[in-house]
Amino acid sequence: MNTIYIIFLIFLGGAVFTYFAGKIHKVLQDILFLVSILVPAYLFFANVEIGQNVNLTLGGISLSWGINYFSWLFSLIVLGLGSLAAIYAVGFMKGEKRRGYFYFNFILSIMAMTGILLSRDLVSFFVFWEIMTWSSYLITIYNGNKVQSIGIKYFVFSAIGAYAMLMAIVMVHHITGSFLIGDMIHAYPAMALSMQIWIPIMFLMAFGVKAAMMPLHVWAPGAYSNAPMAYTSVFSGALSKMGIYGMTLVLVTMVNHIPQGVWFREVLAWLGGITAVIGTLWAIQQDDAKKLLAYSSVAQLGYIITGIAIGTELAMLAGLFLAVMHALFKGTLFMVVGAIEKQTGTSNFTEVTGLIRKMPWTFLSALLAIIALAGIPPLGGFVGKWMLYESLITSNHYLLVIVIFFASTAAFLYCYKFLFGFFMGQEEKEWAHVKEAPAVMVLPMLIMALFMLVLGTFPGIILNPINHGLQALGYADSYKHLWDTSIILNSWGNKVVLQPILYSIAGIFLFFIAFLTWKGYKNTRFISTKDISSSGEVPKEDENLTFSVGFMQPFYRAVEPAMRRQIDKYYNAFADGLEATFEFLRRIYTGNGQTYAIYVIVFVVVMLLFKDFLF
Amino acid sequence: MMKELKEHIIRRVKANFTEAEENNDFTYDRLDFTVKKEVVPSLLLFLKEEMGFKHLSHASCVDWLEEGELELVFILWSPKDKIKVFVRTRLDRDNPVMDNMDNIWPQLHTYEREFREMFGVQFTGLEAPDEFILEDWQGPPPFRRDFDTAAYAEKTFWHRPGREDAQDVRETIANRDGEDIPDFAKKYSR
Amino acid sequence: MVGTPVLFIAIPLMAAFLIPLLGMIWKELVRIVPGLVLTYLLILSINLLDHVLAHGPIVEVIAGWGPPIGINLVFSALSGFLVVLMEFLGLLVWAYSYRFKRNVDYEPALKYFLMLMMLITGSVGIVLTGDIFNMFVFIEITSISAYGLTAFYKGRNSAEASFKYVMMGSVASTFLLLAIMIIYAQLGTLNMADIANKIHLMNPTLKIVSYIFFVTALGIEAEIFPLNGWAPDAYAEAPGPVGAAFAGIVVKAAVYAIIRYTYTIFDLSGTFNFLIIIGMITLIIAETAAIRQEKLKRMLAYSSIGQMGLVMVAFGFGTEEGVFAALFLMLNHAIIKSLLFFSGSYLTYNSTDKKISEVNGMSKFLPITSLLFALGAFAIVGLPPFAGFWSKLAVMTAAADSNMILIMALVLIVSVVELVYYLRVVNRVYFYKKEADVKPKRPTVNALIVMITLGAIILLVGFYPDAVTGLLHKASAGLMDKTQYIHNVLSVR
Amino acid sequence: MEEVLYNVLGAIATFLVAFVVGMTYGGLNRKITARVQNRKGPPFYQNFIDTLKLASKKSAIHHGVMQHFGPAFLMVTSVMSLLIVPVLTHNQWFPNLNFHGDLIFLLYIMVFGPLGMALGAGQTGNPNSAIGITRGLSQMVGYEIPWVLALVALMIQYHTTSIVGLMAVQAQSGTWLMFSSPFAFIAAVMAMLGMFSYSPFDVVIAPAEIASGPASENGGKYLFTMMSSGSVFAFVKLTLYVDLFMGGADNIVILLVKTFALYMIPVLYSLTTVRYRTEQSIRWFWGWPSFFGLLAILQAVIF
Amino acid sequence: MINDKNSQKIVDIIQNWARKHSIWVLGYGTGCGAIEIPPTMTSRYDAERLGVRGAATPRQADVLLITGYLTTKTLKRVIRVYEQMQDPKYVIGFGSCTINGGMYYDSYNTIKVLDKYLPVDVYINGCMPRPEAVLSGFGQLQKRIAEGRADGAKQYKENLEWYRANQKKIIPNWVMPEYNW
Repeated sequence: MNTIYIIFLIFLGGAVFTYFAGKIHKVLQDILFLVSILVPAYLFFANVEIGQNVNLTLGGISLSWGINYFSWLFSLIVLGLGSLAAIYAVGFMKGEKRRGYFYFNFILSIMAMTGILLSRDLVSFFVFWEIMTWSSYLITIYNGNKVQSIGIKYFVFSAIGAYAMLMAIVMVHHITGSFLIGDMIHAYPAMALSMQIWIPIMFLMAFGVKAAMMPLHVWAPGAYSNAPMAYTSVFSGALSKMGIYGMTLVLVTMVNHIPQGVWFREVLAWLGGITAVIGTLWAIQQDDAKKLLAYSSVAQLGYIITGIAIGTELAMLAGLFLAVMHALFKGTLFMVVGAIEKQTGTSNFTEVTGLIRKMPWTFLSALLAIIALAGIPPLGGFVGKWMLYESLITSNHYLLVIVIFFASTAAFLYCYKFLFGFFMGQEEKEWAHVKEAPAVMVLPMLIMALFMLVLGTFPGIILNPINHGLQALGYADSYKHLWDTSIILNSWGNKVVLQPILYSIAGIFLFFIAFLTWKGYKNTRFISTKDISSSGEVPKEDENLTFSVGFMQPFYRAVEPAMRRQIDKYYNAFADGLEATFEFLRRIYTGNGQTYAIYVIVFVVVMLLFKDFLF
Repeated sequence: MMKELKEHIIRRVKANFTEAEENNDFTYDRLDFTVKKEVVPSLLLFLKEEMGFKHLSHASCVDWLEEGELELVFILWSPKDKIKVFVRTRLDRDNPVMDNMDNIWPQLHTYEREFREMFGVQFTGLEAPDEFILEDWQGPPPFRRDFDTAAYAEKTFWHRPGREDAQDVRETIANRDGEDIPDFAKKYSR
Repeated sequence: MVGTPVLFIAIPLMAAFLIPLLGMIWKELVRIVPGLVLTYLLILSINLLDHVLAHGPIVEVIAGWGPPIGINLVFSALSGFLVVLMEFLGLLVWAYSYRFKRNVDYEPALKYFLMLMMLITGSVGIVLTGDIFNMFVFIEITSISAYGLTAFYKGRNSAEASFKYVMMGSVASTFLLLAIMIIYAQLGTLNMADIANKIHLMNPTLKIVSYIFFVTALGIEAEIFPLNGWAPDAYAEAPGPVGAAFAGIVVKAAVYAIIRYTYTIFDLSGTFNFLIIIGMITLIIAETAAIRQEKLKRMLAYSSIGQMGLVMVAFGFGTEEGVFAALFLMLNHAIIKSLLFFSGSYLTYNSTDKKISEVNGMSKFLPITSLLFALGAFAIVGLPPFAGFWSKLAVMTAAADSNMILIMALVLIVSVVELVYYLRVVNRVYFYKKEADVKPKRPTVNALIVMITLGAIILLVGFYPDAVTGLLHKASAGLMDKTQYIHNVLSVR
Repeated sequence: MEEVLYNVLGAIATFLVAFVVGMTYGGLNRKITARVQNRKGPPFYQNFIDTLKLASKKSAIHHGVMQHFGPAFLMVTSVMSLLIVPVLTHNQWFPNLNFHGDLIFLLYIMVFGPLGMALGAGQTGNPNSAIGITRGLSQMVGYEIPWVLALVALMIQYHTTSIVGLMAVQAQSGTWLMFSSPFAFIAAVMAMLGMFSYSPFDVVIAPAEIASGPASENGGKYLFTMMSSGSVFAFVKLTLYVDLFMGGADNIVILLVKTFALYMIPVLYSLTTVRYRTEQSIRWFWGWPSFFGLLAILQAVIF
Repeated sequence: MINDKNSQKIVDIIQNWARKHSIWVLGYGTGCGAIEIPPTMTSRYDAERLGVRGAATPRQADVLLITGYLTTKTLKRVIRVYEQMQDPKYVIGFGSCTINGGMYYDSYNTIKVLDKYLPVDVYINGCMPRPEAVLSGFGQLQKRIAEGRADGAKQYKENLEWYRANQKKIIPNWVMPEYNW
């Protein structure tokens, strides 16, 4: 009984038992839930060796499961973030209704993601892909009846993507005769040109939907912001990485080997850039934290797609490193919003203010996550961004580097808006009772924040597995000439040594903090944020002067003309057109017998008229 | 020409408000009407709507301490006929009550608030916070003539000594700093 | 337990004859006897199927006359599979409606079970017979009992629906009779194998005309596009279990008949493309109509018409894989659609006009039924761990192997449409507030058992499809080689 | 260990030089503005006195821990960028953390300050500081575009992303980058106007309107740290421009002359212009400066 | 060595020198004298050469100018602003209204003697002193700072109750937060 079977059994068994355990006892349900996620994660990392494959035949189709270095890297994200989010979910879900339903689908989606990474043949890849889609769909509509249209929109987009992939899989099967990914890759160069073009496009459609690429990103903000926060950290952190995983596979192993591959990668790079800009511009303007983070994760995925699409070694390192970092800081940020929503009941900036003194640990993890998201040096985000820019410049994508840089600079605006919205400004009497989120929720956040800090100085920890993964995909070993444990270089020989940077930043920072606090310590006194110098007036008790409505208004006024046209409008118009044609077709069934009889006669007459043409 | 116009106005007003006694002995374009306080709102409305006195140029309150009355004066001006009409009314000083007229002219609202704070005239139906210009004012309505400001100032504030006998303030300040008065200032000090 | 195919017809007819008499003795017998008969027939069919899978098809001659003259029954792998399916579904429909009619007094219950018996016997007969006239007789039996069952609720709508069905049914039988006359006039024989042998002697134009008449007649029964006007009304107005019986059994038999004519009897070249075109049109029109429905049963009706269109398309590929995919689709459709009909009828039990909006919030009151309905919806749409996925995959592989890219694309787009309207209903069941005036009715025990067995089968086939693929491969092989069929039938002498 | 000590001492020396030069430049700026306004103006060392007075303030108030982060982050930015930018070429007295000082890393360190300052200002709870922050960050996005266009053009043209590399190119080719890639220089200078946030772009600290924006609640020692870091940062920006476009300086006098010449551009421009609103300044930055930036890239790509 | 007597004196001298030459005036004109400040700051009289500059908020300011009559209403705000300023802070009273009530000596709502409510360092008399007088006032203030006698803040802190009592006599309902210094 190979460990892979055990892992899947624990997942499935755990899911079913957790669903029914709710009736017996709440705590038992939590324990079962944690067990059915942490044990497989441990088993996976403990004794699933690279290259040790399992083959089985199901319904006449031979399936093969196994792991290689590349998918091991992504399983790091999935199972790592998954288990942390599970611990967080236990805290988040205390006292919520329909917990069994949530836990069941949570475990199923984690299983599906591990399945995708384990599957070495297209059918099991597709099976797990679909299970991932509908289990995440079921969680997206967890929040009751006003979220249905968003859920169905998400499912329709993923279904279109998945069915495009199914077509590609089946066409590959027709050509190569087997479902194995390896065979597909070997047979790909020899395929007819039309096939060589169509199969990657269809695969990229499926992966583009999940990775929220420009034209297919419409579902992402709605789905990310309306799903319960405990799941959204996995949803946007790990689930979107499956799209990235697939995209890398298609781009690196297949598209690189054909001359037209350049066009694929160029288009994808630009799509990634445009997604980044659109995501950021829309994120700046949101007043609800969930919506803001949803748009921001669409933007971050844009960076990753650009990184992977560029295709040079440094770009791949950058893209995959950013993927790991995105899973970390987006996971943390969504957990932060979840914690605040649990404590205060709302996640809208205009309602919540001044939580810094009440939820200090949540603030600390939010601060570190924001610094990582903005790409500021001491934390890991900088390493990814730096490598991305260097790869863009050294591979002569000049205008794209400007687009990406504009998106990442504008990212500072919504980063600050997130921090200011929740934690700063004047305290509000209404939130005086708010306490720090329970430990079980704060712990995962802090672990991830700490990990980001470590990655900031020693990116080697993650770059090493990425390097192995790329070697598995056919890239040369870029160890010495692109990165060392704490040094990152670009192909023109410029390098940034991260360790001294961190130590000098920390040293200077601590020196000046000490100077500021020590100097005149006796006479420095703390006064509340209500007691401010607002032209002599004494602010009344219920008056709150925090500036939170229309926070980034000046920037929005500057970019407003660019944001008038929205791709949602076109999709809605298309959907209405479809609905109208369906209505017209339905009217064919008039409902009275005579017309049906006439239809029969007409049918026979038509058959007889065209009989020699038809038969 | 002005005379016929004034006659015409007096005739029209007398026709509607019999007990209004007019005072027409002004050579220039001015006309006074004195009426009882109940009639004032209807008279103002009549003048504004029918007689074309669109503009309320001023309203003031006069304190007739000796007669024990407060007088409200409304000055209306008609842009068409270019003539001013003063509508006067007398209120009892101890309990001055008048009904609110800010629906005729909105600016009357401010005037009424000022009269209420400064003269103590109570306007029935005027919804406005009591505090208008003076903050936390506990004393009697300050604009009344029987309110002795000097005494009040004396009571509430301190006065720098030496003001009465005109002792040179500059000396006291200079001594405080221990330097003599500059010669150009000597001729002013006593 | 030795037994011959003829028992499948003899025993039910005899039972149908005896039921009114037994009813005189003890009222309850009317409900019990059909169950006994159906279980016996199911066991018999399973035995015969094992026998056939081991030793090849059984051909039985009735009343001594040889094949070219006499009627013979062919119990091959394909027909065996269909018989087992029909008997099993018949048993489920009987079990489901055993107490379904509790409140209905004696006399209509007698009619109901009688007609149900006749319906099942007729469709089994269609599948087994090797003689085209005999098939005509069985089609008549099925459609007559179908008319009766549609009109079971005495209301105005069901009367109108069944009248429409009767009118269309009569048109169908006239065309069928015409086609049989042409064949008999030309070739002088009624036996399918014999006809298949001598078909090349026929005058080509008459051959095509007879084929067209056959397709029109059976098309009306099998609800292909222009001819299926009556179907949605019939399904909607018939009682729940009858709808499942229609979708599960009657349509299957009609589709089998069309396939038997196209594959074995006629040797016309363009029939396969014709099937694909007809199938695609039915699929597209039915699915687009389904999405706009407000009534649950009509929606399920249109969806089952659409699925049958997909089966026709799969048969239209003409390859062995295509047939396998089609049979797999038929199996899945039969199981899942009947589950949907059973649970659907309970979800909208007390609502007057069975509107979808009246299904809101039923999950709190009928947890198991709504869970099974959701399971059925997910399965029919073709989501992986459930049965529907494997059949969709098989259809897709077949389409790819006969490189019908456009067809595949259209089928997938339409299944997205199907996904939307099923999910809308499932969301309403789970996440909307219950309408005030609708009174939920808890399902009876036997109905629950039936639904749970169907759900279990879906999960079984979903997780371990090899259970059925072996049988289906043999059946599709059986259908493909025409000469083997003719040889078996004619050699029995 | 000796090399690290040497480095630290060198860093402190550079910091002092930067502080003194930055302060005098600030004083000269006030003197020049006064002179233009036909008044005598404060002595050039006025800034020193102001900072000394602020440092000697006896009492101070703070609204929370985060308020200390603001000035501290600003200081970190100026000192870190000071360490990165090579102040004097091949002169061991002013060594620094000059590991092929990569430009993109410098860009991010220069952005580190405003974001840190924003955190500090946010904590004070004063709406004026929050408004100031939004204006500051939006304007920063504005001037970053031409600045990055210029830098990318330089990087592409000379195939190096480090300041030392660019200085080597200038030393070796003899001509200043100012002349060999003029459009990049123009774009960079226009972006510099934004960085200094003098008159046309001083909507961020509009004293009358939002009570000196982000620093409205910072007095005494906090303001001291902010003023000194501001002056050091001004010096660093000037030396960076000198290194990039004017071939760096090998002794202090040439450095002062070049930096002062460059410093006159924002100062004199600020005398003649009136304050822009935020979106006007953003639109302005994405207008002509970005146009020149694109021209620079075009030039870099073609020639 | 640091905290013995004469080294402390040297530090004080340096600090006072710095405070003398860099006075930041709070931009809060309380009365009719505020119109005199712009002329003193601009080209003809140029107070900036003495190191006098405007400051936007009380947190950054050193000098609070009471430029003219002070009604009870404005007194409440002035006290609030004064308490927000940081420690070495000075008050300059402009014009005769702050000295002895000026022409409003008998008015019912203006303060007569500023000393009673705030520790005033320098008075500049005149019914709104011209810029020259204002400059001499600043000179006066600088001299006091240099000699270290401009300790209004310490004085305010020490006899806070006395000041508070006077202020509360004028301002009946007291809403200001406590000056918990």
